[in-house]
Amino acid sequence: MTIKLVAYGIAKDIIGKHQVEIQVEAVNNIGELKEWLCQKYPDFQKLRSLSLAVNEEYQEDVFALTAKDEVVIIPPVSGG
Amino acid sequence: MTIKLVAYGIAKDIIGKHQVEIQVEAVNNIGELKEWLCQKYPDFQKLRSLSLAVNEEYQEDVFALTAKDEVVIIPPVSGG
Amino acid sequence: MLDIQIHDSPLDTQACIDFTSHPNAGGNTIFVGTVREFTKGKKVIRLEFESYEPMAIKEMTKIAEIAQKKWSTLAVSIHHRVGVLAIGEVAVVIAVSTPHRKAAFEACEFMIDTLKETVPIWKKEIFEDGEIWVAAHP
Amino acid sequence: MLDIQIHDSPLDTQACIDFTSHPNAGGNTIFVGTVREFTKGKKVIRLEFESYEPMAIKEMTKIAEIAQKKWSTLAVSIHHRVGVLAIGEVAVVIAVSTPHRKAAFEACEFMIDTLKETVPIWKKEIFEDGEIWVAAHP
Repeated sequence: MTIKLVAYGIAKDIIGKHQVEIQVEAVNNIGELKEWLCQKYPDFQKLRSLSLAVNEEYQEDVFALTAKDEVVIIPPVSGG
Repeated sequence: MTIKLVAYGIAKDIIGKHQVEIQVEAVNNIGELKEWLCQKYPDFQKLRSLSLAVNEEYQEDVFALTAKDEVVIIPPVSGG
Repeated sequence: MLDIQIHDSPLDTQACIDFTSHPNAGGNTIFVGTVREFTKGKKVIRLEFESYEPMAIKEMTKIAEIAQKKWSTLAVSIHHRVGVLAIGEVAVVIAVSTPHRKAAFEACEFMIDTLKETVPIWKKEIFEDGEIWVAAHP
Repeated sequence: MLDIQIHDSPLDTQACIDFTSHPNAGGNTIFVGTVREFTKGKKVIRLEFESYEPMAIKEMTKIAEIAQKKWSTLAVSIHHRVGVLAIGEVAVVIAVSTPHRKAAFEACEFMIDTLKETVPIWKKEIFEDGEIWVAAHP
Protein backbone atom coordinates (compact mmCIF):
# COMPACT_ATOMS: atom_id res chain seq x y z
CA MET A 1 0.00 0.00 0.00
CA THR A 2 0.98 3.63 -0.42
CA ILE A 3 1.56 5.65 2.72
CA LYS A 4 2.28 9.34 2.95
CA LEU A 5 5.07 10.14 5.39
CA VAL A 6 5.64 13.58 6.86
CA ALA A 7 8.90 14.21 8.72
CA TYR A 8 10.00 16.92 11.18
CA GLY A 9 13.23 17.80 12.90
CA ILE A 10 16.00 15.27 12.56
CA ALA A 11 13.57 12.86 10.85
CA LYS A 12 13.43 15.26 7.94
CA ASP A 13 17.23 15.20 7.71
CA ILE A 14 17.27 11.39 7.85
CA ILE A 15 14.65 10.95 5.14
CA GLY A 16 15.97 13.86 3.14
CA LYS A 17 12.64 15.59 2.66
CA HIS A 18 9.62 16.87 4.55
CA GLN A 19 7.10 14.67 2.74
CA VAL A 20 7.42 11.44 0.85
CA GLU A 21 5.11 8.73 -0.43
CA ILE A 22 6.29 5.21 0.21
CA GLN A 23 5.23 1.90 -1.24
CA VAL A 24 5.19 -0.81 1.43
CA GLU A 25 4.16 -4.43 1.70
CA ALA A 26 3.58 -6.38 4.91
CA VAL A 27 3.23 -3.11 6.81
CA ASN A 28 -0.16 -3.15 8.45
CA ASN A 29 0.29 -1.14 11.60
CA ILE A 30 2.39 1.52 13.29
CA GLY A 31 4.76 -1.02 14.84
CA GLU A 32 5.52 -2.57 11.49
CA LEU A 33 5.99 0.83 9.89
CA LYS A 34 8.53 1.74 12.59
CA GLU A 35 10.44 -1.45 11.81
CA TRP A 36 10.31 -0.68 8.10
CA LEU A 37 11.62 2.84 8.72
CA CYS A 38 14.46 1.60 10.92
CA GLN A 39 15.54 -0.87 8.25
CA LYS A 40 15.25 1.52 5.34
CA TYR A 41 16.88 4.41 7.26
CA PRO A 42 19.16 2.90 9.95
CA ASP A 43 19.79 6.36 11.42
CA PHE A 44 16.34 6.10 13.05
CA GLN A 45 17.77 3.34 15.24
CA LYS A 46 20.24 5.81 16.75
CA LEU A 47 17.56 8.18 18.03
CA ARG A 48 16.55 8.39 21.69
CA SER A 49 12.97 7.58 20.68
CA LEU A 50 10.76 7.36 17.63
CA SER A 51 7.02 7.98 17.60
CA LEU A 52 4.51 8.05 14.82
CA ALA A 53 1.36 10.13 14.69
CA VAL A 54 -1.80 9.75 12.67
CA ASN A 55 -4.67 12.23 12.84
CA GLU A 56 -2.51 14.56 14.95
CA GLU A 57 -2.26 11.99 17.76
CA TYR A 58 0.51 9.70 18.91
CA GLN A 59 -0.43 6.15 17.94
CA GLU A 60 0.50 2.85 19.57
CA ASP A 61 2.26 0.07 17.68
CA VAL A 62 -1.01 -1.85 17.22
CA PHE A 63 -2.73 1.06 15.45
CA ALA A 64 -3.83 -0.29 12.04
CA LEU A 65 -2.76 1.65 8.98
CA THR A 66 -4.84 2.18 5.87
CA ALA A 67 -3.79 3.51 2.50
CA LYS A 68 -5.31 6.90 3.17
CA ASP A 69 -3.31 7.59 6.29
CA GLU A 70 -0.81 10.39 6.56
CA VAL A 71 1.80 9.27 9.07
CA VAL A 72 3.90 11.90 10.80
CA ILE A 73 7.32 10.90 12.08
CA ILE A 74 8.01 12.41 15.51
CA PRO A 75 11.65 12.20 16.56
CA PRO A 76 12.57 13.10 20.18
CA VAL A 77 10.93 16.46 20.94
CA SER A 78 12.90 19.37 22.40
CA GLY A 79 10.51 22.27 22.83
CA GLY A 80 10.36 24.55 25.85
CA MET B 1 13.21 53.77 81.73
CA THR B 2 11.82 55.51 78.68
CA ILE B 3 11.24 53.42 75.57
CA LYS B 4 10.11 54.63 72.19
CA LEU B 5 7.43 52.40 70.65
CA VAL B 6 6.59 52.39 66.97
CA ALA B 7 3.43 50.60 65.85
CA TYR B 8 2.23 49.34 62.47
CA GLY B 9 -0.94 47.76 61.18
CA ILE B 10 -3.42 46.72 63.84
CA ALA B 11 -0.86 47.56 66.54
CA LYS B 12 -1.22 51.20 65.55
CA ASP B 13 -5.00 50.92 66.00
CA ILE B 14 -4.57 49.23 69.40
CA ILE B 15 -2.15 51.83 70.75
CA GLY B 16 -3.95 54.67 69.04
CA LYS B 17 -0.89 56.18 67.40
CA HIS B 18 2.09 55.34 65.22
CA GLN B 19 4.70 56.39 67.79
CA VAL B 20 4.61 56.78 71.53
CA GLU B 21 7.12 57.10 74.34
CA ILE B 22 6.40 54.96 77.36
CA GLN B 23 7.75 55.05 80.87
CA VAL B 24 8.30 51.55 82.23
CA GLU B 25 9.77 49.93 85.33
CA ALA B 26 10.81 46.31 85.70
CA VAL B 27 10.94 45.94 81.91
CA ASN B 28 14.43 44.85 81.01
CA ASN B 29 14.00 42.77 77.90
CA ILE B 30 11.73 42.07 74.94
CA GLY B 31 9.79 39.35 76.80
CA GLU B 32 8.97 41.67 79.66
CA LEU B 33 7.97 44.44 77.27
CA LYS B 34 5.55 42.06 75.51
CA GLU B 35 3.98 41.25 78.87
CA TRP B 36 3.74 44.93 79.70
CA LEU B 37 2.06 45.66 76.35
CA CYS B 38 -0.44 42.82 76.77
CA GLN B 39 -1.41 44.09 80.22
CA LYS B 40 -1.60 47.75 79.24
CA TYR B 41 -3.43 46.98 75.95
CA PRO B 42 -5.31 43.68 76.37
CA ASP B 43 -6.21 43.68 72.66
CA PHE B 44 -2.65 42.51 71.96
CA GLN B 45 -3.56 39.22 73.66
CA LYS B 46 -6.18 38.59 70.99
CA LEU B 47 -3.69 38.69 68.11
CA ARG B 48 -2.46 35.59 66.33
CA SER B 49 1.08 36.59 67.23
CA LEU B 50 3.08 39.52 68.51
CA SER B 51 6.70 40.23 67.68
CA LEU B 52 8.98 43.09 68.59
CA ALA B 53 11.82 44.42 66.52
CA VAL B 54 14.88 46.46 67.46
CA ASN B 55 17.43 47.66 64.91
CA GLU B 56 15.17 46.44 62.10
CA GLU B 57 15.46 42.83 63.29
CA TYR B 58 13.06 40.52 65.08
CA GLN B 59 14.34 40.08 68.63
CA GLU B 60 13.93 37.15 71.00
CA ASP B 61 12.37 37.53 74.44
CA VAL B 62 15.80 37.55 76.12
CA PHE B 63 17.04 40.54 74.09
CA ALA B 64 18.00 43.20 76.65
CA LEU B 65 16.49 46.66 76.25
CA THR B 66 18.24 49.91 76.92
CA ALA B 67 16.79 53.36 77.21
CA LYS B 68 17.91 54.38 73.75
CA ASP B 69 16.10 51.56 71.98
CA GLU B 70 13.31 52.15 69.53
CA VAL B 71 11.06 49.10 69.68
CA VAL B 72 8.81 48.37 66.72
CA ILE B 73 5.64 46.40 67.35
CA ILE B 74 5.06 43.82 64.59
CA PRO B 75 1.56 42.36 64.63
CA PRO B 76 0.83 39.34 62.37
CA VAL B 77 2.11 40.20 58.90
CA SER B 78 -0.07 39.85 55.80
CA GLY B 79 1.98 40.93 52.82
CA GLY B 80 2.09 39.13 49.52
CA MET C 1 22.04 39.51 41.84
CA LEU C 2 19.22 40.85 43.98
CA ASP C 3 16.62 43.47 43.18
CA ILE C 4 14.44 44.14 46.22
CA GLN C 5 12.00 47.04 46.04
CA ILE C 6 8.91 48.50 47.68
CA HIS C 7 6.74 50.78 45.57
CA ASP C 8 3.67 52.89 46.18
CA SER C 9 2.87 52.88 42.46
CA PRO C 10 1.89 49.97 40.17
CA LEU C 11 4.48 47.21 39.90
CA ASP C 12 6.21 46.39 36.64
CA THR C 13 6.22 42.61 36.25
CA GLN C 14 8.25 42.74 33.07
CA ALA C 15 10.99 44.68 34.86
CA CYS C 16 11.30 41.81 37.35
CA ILE C 17 11.44 39.26 34.55
CA ASP C 18 14.02 41.31 32.68
CA PHE C 19 16.16 41.68 35.80
CA THR C 20 16.25 37.94 36.34
CA SER C 21 16.87 36.96 32.73
CA HIS C 22 20.29 35.39 32.66
CA PRO C 23 22.31 33.68 29.92
CA ASN C 24 22.87 30.59 32.11
CA ALA C 25 19.28 30.27 33.29
CA GLY C 26 17.47 27.02 32.61
CA GLY C 27 14.29 28.67 33.72
CA ASN C 28 12.77 31.85 35.00
CA THR C 29 9.85 31.44 37.36
CA ILE C 30 7.62 34.30 38.39
CA PHE C 31 4.91 34.60 41.00
CA VAL C 32 2.41 37.43 40.69
CA GLY C 33 0.07 38.08 43.60
CA THR C 34 -2.99 40.14 42.80
CA VAL C 35 -5.62 41.61 45.05
CA ARG C 36 -8.79 39.56 45.31
CA GLU C 37 -12.30 40.87 45.02
CA PHE C 38 -13.86 38.57 47.58
CA THR C 39 -12.61 37.28 50.89
CA LYS C 40 -14.74 34.70 52.64
CA GLY C 41 -17.64 35.77 50.44
CA LYS C 42 -17.43 39.44 51.38
CA LYS C 43 -16.84 42.00 48.65
CA VAL C 44 -13.66 44.00 49.07
CA ILE C 45 -13.81 47.61 47.84
CA ARG C 46 -10.11 48.33 48.05
CA LEU C 47 -7.00 47.37 49.97
CA GLU C 48 -4.29 49.21 51.79
CA PHE C 49 -0.81 47.82 52.30
CA GLU C 50 1.44 49.32 54.92
CA SER C 51 5.07 48.38 55.47
CA TYR C 52 7.81 48.97 57.97
CA GLU C 53 9.94 49.67 54.97
CA PRO C 54 13.59 49.40 56.07
CA MET C 55 12.93 46.14 57.88
CA ALA C 56 10.70 44.82 55.08
CA ILE C 57 13.54 45.38 52.60
CA LYS C 58 15.94 43.70 55.01
CA GLU C 59 13.68 40.67 55.48
CA MET C 60 13.00 40.31 51.74
CA THR C 61 16.75 40.50 51.12
CA LYS C 62 17.30 37.75 53.69
CA ILE C 63 14.75 35.55 51.91
CA ALA C 64 16.45 36.12 48.56
CA GLU C 65 19.84 35.35 50.10
CA ILE C 66 18.57 32.10 51.60
CA ALA C 67 17.20 31.13 48.19
CA GLN C 68 20.51 32.04 46.58
CA LYS C 69 22.35 29.74 48.99
CA LYS C 70 19.89 26.87 48.82
CA TRP C 71 18.97 26.85 45.12
CA SER C 72 21.97 28.62 43.52
CA THR C 73 19.72 31.30 42.09
CA LEU C 74 21.28 33.43 39.39
CA ALA C 75 19.05 36.45 40.04
CA VAL C 76 16.10 37.31 42.25
CA SER C 77 13.71 40.22 41.96
CA ILE C 78 11.10 40.93 44.65
CA HIS C 79 8.86 43.95 44.27
CA HIS C 80 6.11 44.65 46.79
CA ARG C 81 3.43 47.28 46.46
CA VAL C 82 2.23 49.48 49.31
CA GLY C 83 -0.49 52.11 49.62
CA VAL C 84 -4.02 51.90 48.27
CA LEU C 85 -4.73 49.13 45.74
CA ALA C 86 -7.80 48.56 43.61
CA ILE C 87 -9.16 45.06 43.00
CA GLY C 88 -7.04 43.15 40.47
CA GLU C 89 -3.92 45.21 41.03
CA VAL C 90 -0.63 43.45 41.60
CA ALA C 91 0.54 43.37 45.23
CA VAL C 92 3.74 41.41 44.80
CA VAL C 93 6.02 40.07 42.09
CA ILE C 94 8.75 37.53 42.74
CA ALA C 95 10.95 36.48 39.84
CA VAL C 96 13.85 34.07 40.01
CA SER C 97 16.21 32.40 37.59
CA THR C 98 18.27 29.29 38.24
CA PRO C 99 20.53 27.07 36.15
CA HIS C 100 18.02 24.22 36.47
CA ARG C 101 14.30 24.64 36.03
CA LYS C 102 13.09 22.68 39.03
CA ALA C 103 15.08 24.85 41.43
CA ALA C 104 13.40 27.99 40.08
CA PHE C 105 9.96 26.66 41.05
CA GLU C 106 11.13 25.58 44.49
CA ALA C 107 12.94 28.85 45.16
CA CYS C 108 10.00 30.97 43.97
CA GLU C 109 7.51 29.07 46.12
CA PHE C 110 9.83 29.25 49.13
CA MET C 111 10.18 33.01 48.72
CA ILE C 112 6.47 33.82 48.49
CA ASP C 113 5.66 31.42 51.36
CA THR C 114 8.34 32.96 53.57
CA LEU C 115 7.52 36.53 52.57
CA LYS C 116 3.99 35.99 53.79
CA GLU C 117 5.32 34.79 57.15
CA THR C 118 8.15 37.14 57.97
CA VAL C 119 8.12 40.40 56.02
CA PRO C 120 6.63 43.31 57.99
CA ILE C 121 3.93 44.33 55.57
CA TRP C 122 0.28 44.54 56.54
CA LYS C 123 -2.83 44.34 54.41
CA LYS C 124 -6.09 46.01 55.33
CA GLU C 125 -9.22 44.96 53.45
CA ILE C 126 -11.88 47.63 53.21
CA PHE C 127 -15.47 46.45 52.80
CA GLU C 128 -18.60 48.51 52.36
CA ASP C 129 -19.41 48.09 56.03
CA GLY C 130 -16.03 48.07 57.68
CA GLU C 131 -12.40 47.10 57.43
CA ILE C 132 -10.08 44.42 58.72
CA TRP C 133 -6.34 43.88 59.12
CA VAL C 134 -5.89 40.57 57.34
CA ALA C 135 -4.69 37.59 59.40
CA ALA C 136 -4.30 39.68 62.57
CA HIS C 137 -6.51 37.42 64.66
CA PRO C 138 -6.55 33.62 64.98
CA MET D 1 -10.01 29.29 30.15
CA LEU D 2 -7.22 28.25 27.86
CA ASP D 3 -5.00 30.33 25.60
CA ILE D 4 -2.69 28.11 23.56
CA GLN D 5 -0.63 29.74 20.83
CA ILE D 6 2.37 29.20 18.60
CA HIS D 7 4.10 32.30 17.23
CA ASP D 8 6.92 32.95 14.84
CA SER D 9 7.43 36.41 16.31
CA PRO D 10 8.58 37.42 19.84
CA LEU D 11 6.33 36.24 22.66
CA ASP D 12 4.47 38.68 24.89
CA THR D 13 4.88 37.46 28.47
CA GLN D 14 2.62 40.18 29.84
CA ALA D 15 -0.20 39.02 27.54
CA CYS D 16 0.02 35.56 29.14
CA ILE D 17 -0.03 37.05 32.63
CA ASP D 18 -2.97 39.28 31.73
CA PHE D 19 -4.91 36.37 30.26
CA THR D 20 -4.51 34.33 33.43
CA SER D 21 -5.29 37.13 35.87
CA HIS D 22 -8.48 36.15 37.58
CA PRO D 23 -10.51 37.71 40.42
CA ASN D 24 -10.54 34.42 42.36
CA ALA D 25 -6.86 33.66 41.90
CA GLY D 26 -4.71 33.15 44.96
CA GLY D 27 -1.69 33.18 42.78
CA ASN D 28 -0.46 33.48 39.26
CA THR D 29 2.67 31.53 38.42
CA ILE D 30 4.62 32.02 35.23
CA PHE D 31 7.46 30.09 33.66
CA VAL D 32 9.59 31.81 31.04
CA GLY D 33 12.04 29.71 29.08
CA THR D 34 14.77 31.60 27.30
CA VAL D 35 17.37 30.49 24.86
CA ARG D 36 20.77 29.79 26.34
CA GLU D 37 24.06 31.01 25.00
CA PHE D 38 26.07 27.93 25.91
CA THR D 39 25.23 24.27 25.81
CA LYS D 40 27.79 21.89 27.26
CA GLY D 41 30.38 24.65 26.97
CA LYS D 42 29.78 25.25 23.27
CA LYS D 43 28.70 28.70 22.12
CA VAL D 44 25.34 28.75 20.39
CA ILE D 45 24.99 31.33 17.62
CA ARG D 46 21.25 31.02 17.15
CA LEU D 47 18.42 28.53 17.46
CA GLU D 48 15.66 27.30 15.24
CA PHE D 49 12.41 25.88 16.55
CA GLU D 50 10.21 23.85 14.27
CA SER D 51 6.77 22.54 15.17
CA TYR D 52 4.18 20.18 13.81
CA GLU D 53 1.76 22.95 14.58
CA PRO D 54 -1.73 21.40 14.66
CA MET D 55 -0.57 18.52 16.82
CA ALA D 56 1.59 20.79 19.00
CA ILE D 57 -1.47 22.93 19.72
CA LYS D 58 -3.47 19.78 20.45
CA GLU D 59 -0.83 18.39 22.83
CA MET D 60 -0.41 21.72 24.64
CA THR D 61 -4.18 21.91 25.01
CA LYS D 62 -4.21 18.40 26.50
CA ILE D 63 -1.56 19.42 29.01
CA ALA D 64 -3.56 22.49 30.03
CA GLU D 65 -6.72 20.37 30.35
CA ILE D 66 -4.97 17.85 32.58
CA ALA D 67 -3.75 20.72 34.76
CA GLN D 68 -7.26 22.15 34.86
CA LYS D 69 -8.63 18.85 36.10
CA LYS D 70 -5.88 18.09 38.58
CA TRP D 71 -5.25 21.55 40.05
CA SER D 72 -8.52 23.38 39.34
CA THR D 73 -6.72 26.01 37.33
CA LEU D 74 -8.72 29.15 36.63
CA ALA D 75 -6.83 30.04 33.46
CA VAL D 76 -3.83 28.75 31.54
CA SER D 77 -1.83 30.46 28.85
CA ILE D 78 0.87 28.63 26.88
CA HIS D 79 2.71 30.46 24.12
CA HIS D 80 5.52 28.78 22.23
CA ARG D 81 7.87 30.45 19.80
CA VAL D 82 9.00 28.89 16.53
CA GLY D 83 11.40 30.00 13.82
CA VAL D 84 14.82 31.55 14.30
CA LEU D 85 15.66 32.81 17.80
CA ALA D 86 18.61 34.85 18.95
CA ILE D 87 20.32 34.13 22.28
CA GLY D 88 18.28 35.44 25.22
CA GLU D 89 14.97 35.39 23.37
CA VAL D 90 11.95 33.78 24.98
CA ALA D 91 11.09 30.32 23.61
CA VAL D 92 8.11 29.53 25.82
CA VAL D 93 5.81 31.19 28.34
CA ILE D 94 3.45 29.24 30.58
CA ALA D 95 1.17 31.20 32.91
CA VAL D 96 -1.40 29.71 35.24
CA SER D 97 -3.73 30.97 37.93
CA THR D 98 -5.34 28.87 40.64
CA PRO D 99 -7.48 29.59 43.70
CA HIS D 100 -4.64 28.45 45.96
CA ARG D 101 -1.06 29.46 45.48
CA LYS D 102 0.61 26.07 45.92
CA ALA D 103 -1.42 24.56 43.10
CA ALA D 104 -0.23 27.24 40.68
CA PHE D 105 3.40 26.24 41.23
CA GLU D 106 2.63 22.54 40.87
CA ALA D 107 0.50 23.04 37.76
CA CYS D 108 3.06 25.32 36.11
CA GLU D 109 5.92 22.90 36.75
CA PHE D 110 3.83 19.97 35.52
CA MET D 111 3.01 21.82 32.30
CA ILE D 112 6.57 22.78 31.38
CA ASP D 113 7.88 19.31 32.31
CA THR D 114 5.20 17.62 30.19
CA LEU D 115 5.52 20.07 27.30
CA LYS D 116 9.19 19.15 27.01
CA GLU D 117 8.25 15.47 26.82
CA THR D 118 5.23 15.35 24.56
CA VAL D 119 4.74 18.44 22.41
CA PRO D 120 6.02 18.00 18.83
CA ILE D 121 8.40 20.95 18.74
CA TRP D 122 12.06 20.56 17.86
CA LYS D 123 14.99 22.78 18.68
CA LYS D 124 18.10 23.01 16.56
CA GLU D 125 21.18 24.65 18.03
CA ILE D 126 23.46 26.26 15.52
CA PHE D 127 27.14 26.58 16.46
CA GLU D 128 29.97 28.18 14.55
CA ASP D 129 31.10 24.78 13.34
CA GLY D 130 27.88 22.85 12.95
CA GLU D 131 24.38 22.29 14.21
CA ILE D 132 22.49 19.76 16.27
CA TRP D 133 18.90 18.73 16.85
CA VAL D 134 18.68 18.96 20.64
CA ALA D 135 18.01 15.74 22.56
CA ALA D 136 17.62 13.67 19.40
CA HIS D 137 20.25 11.12 20.41
CA PRO D 138 20.73 9.29 23.71
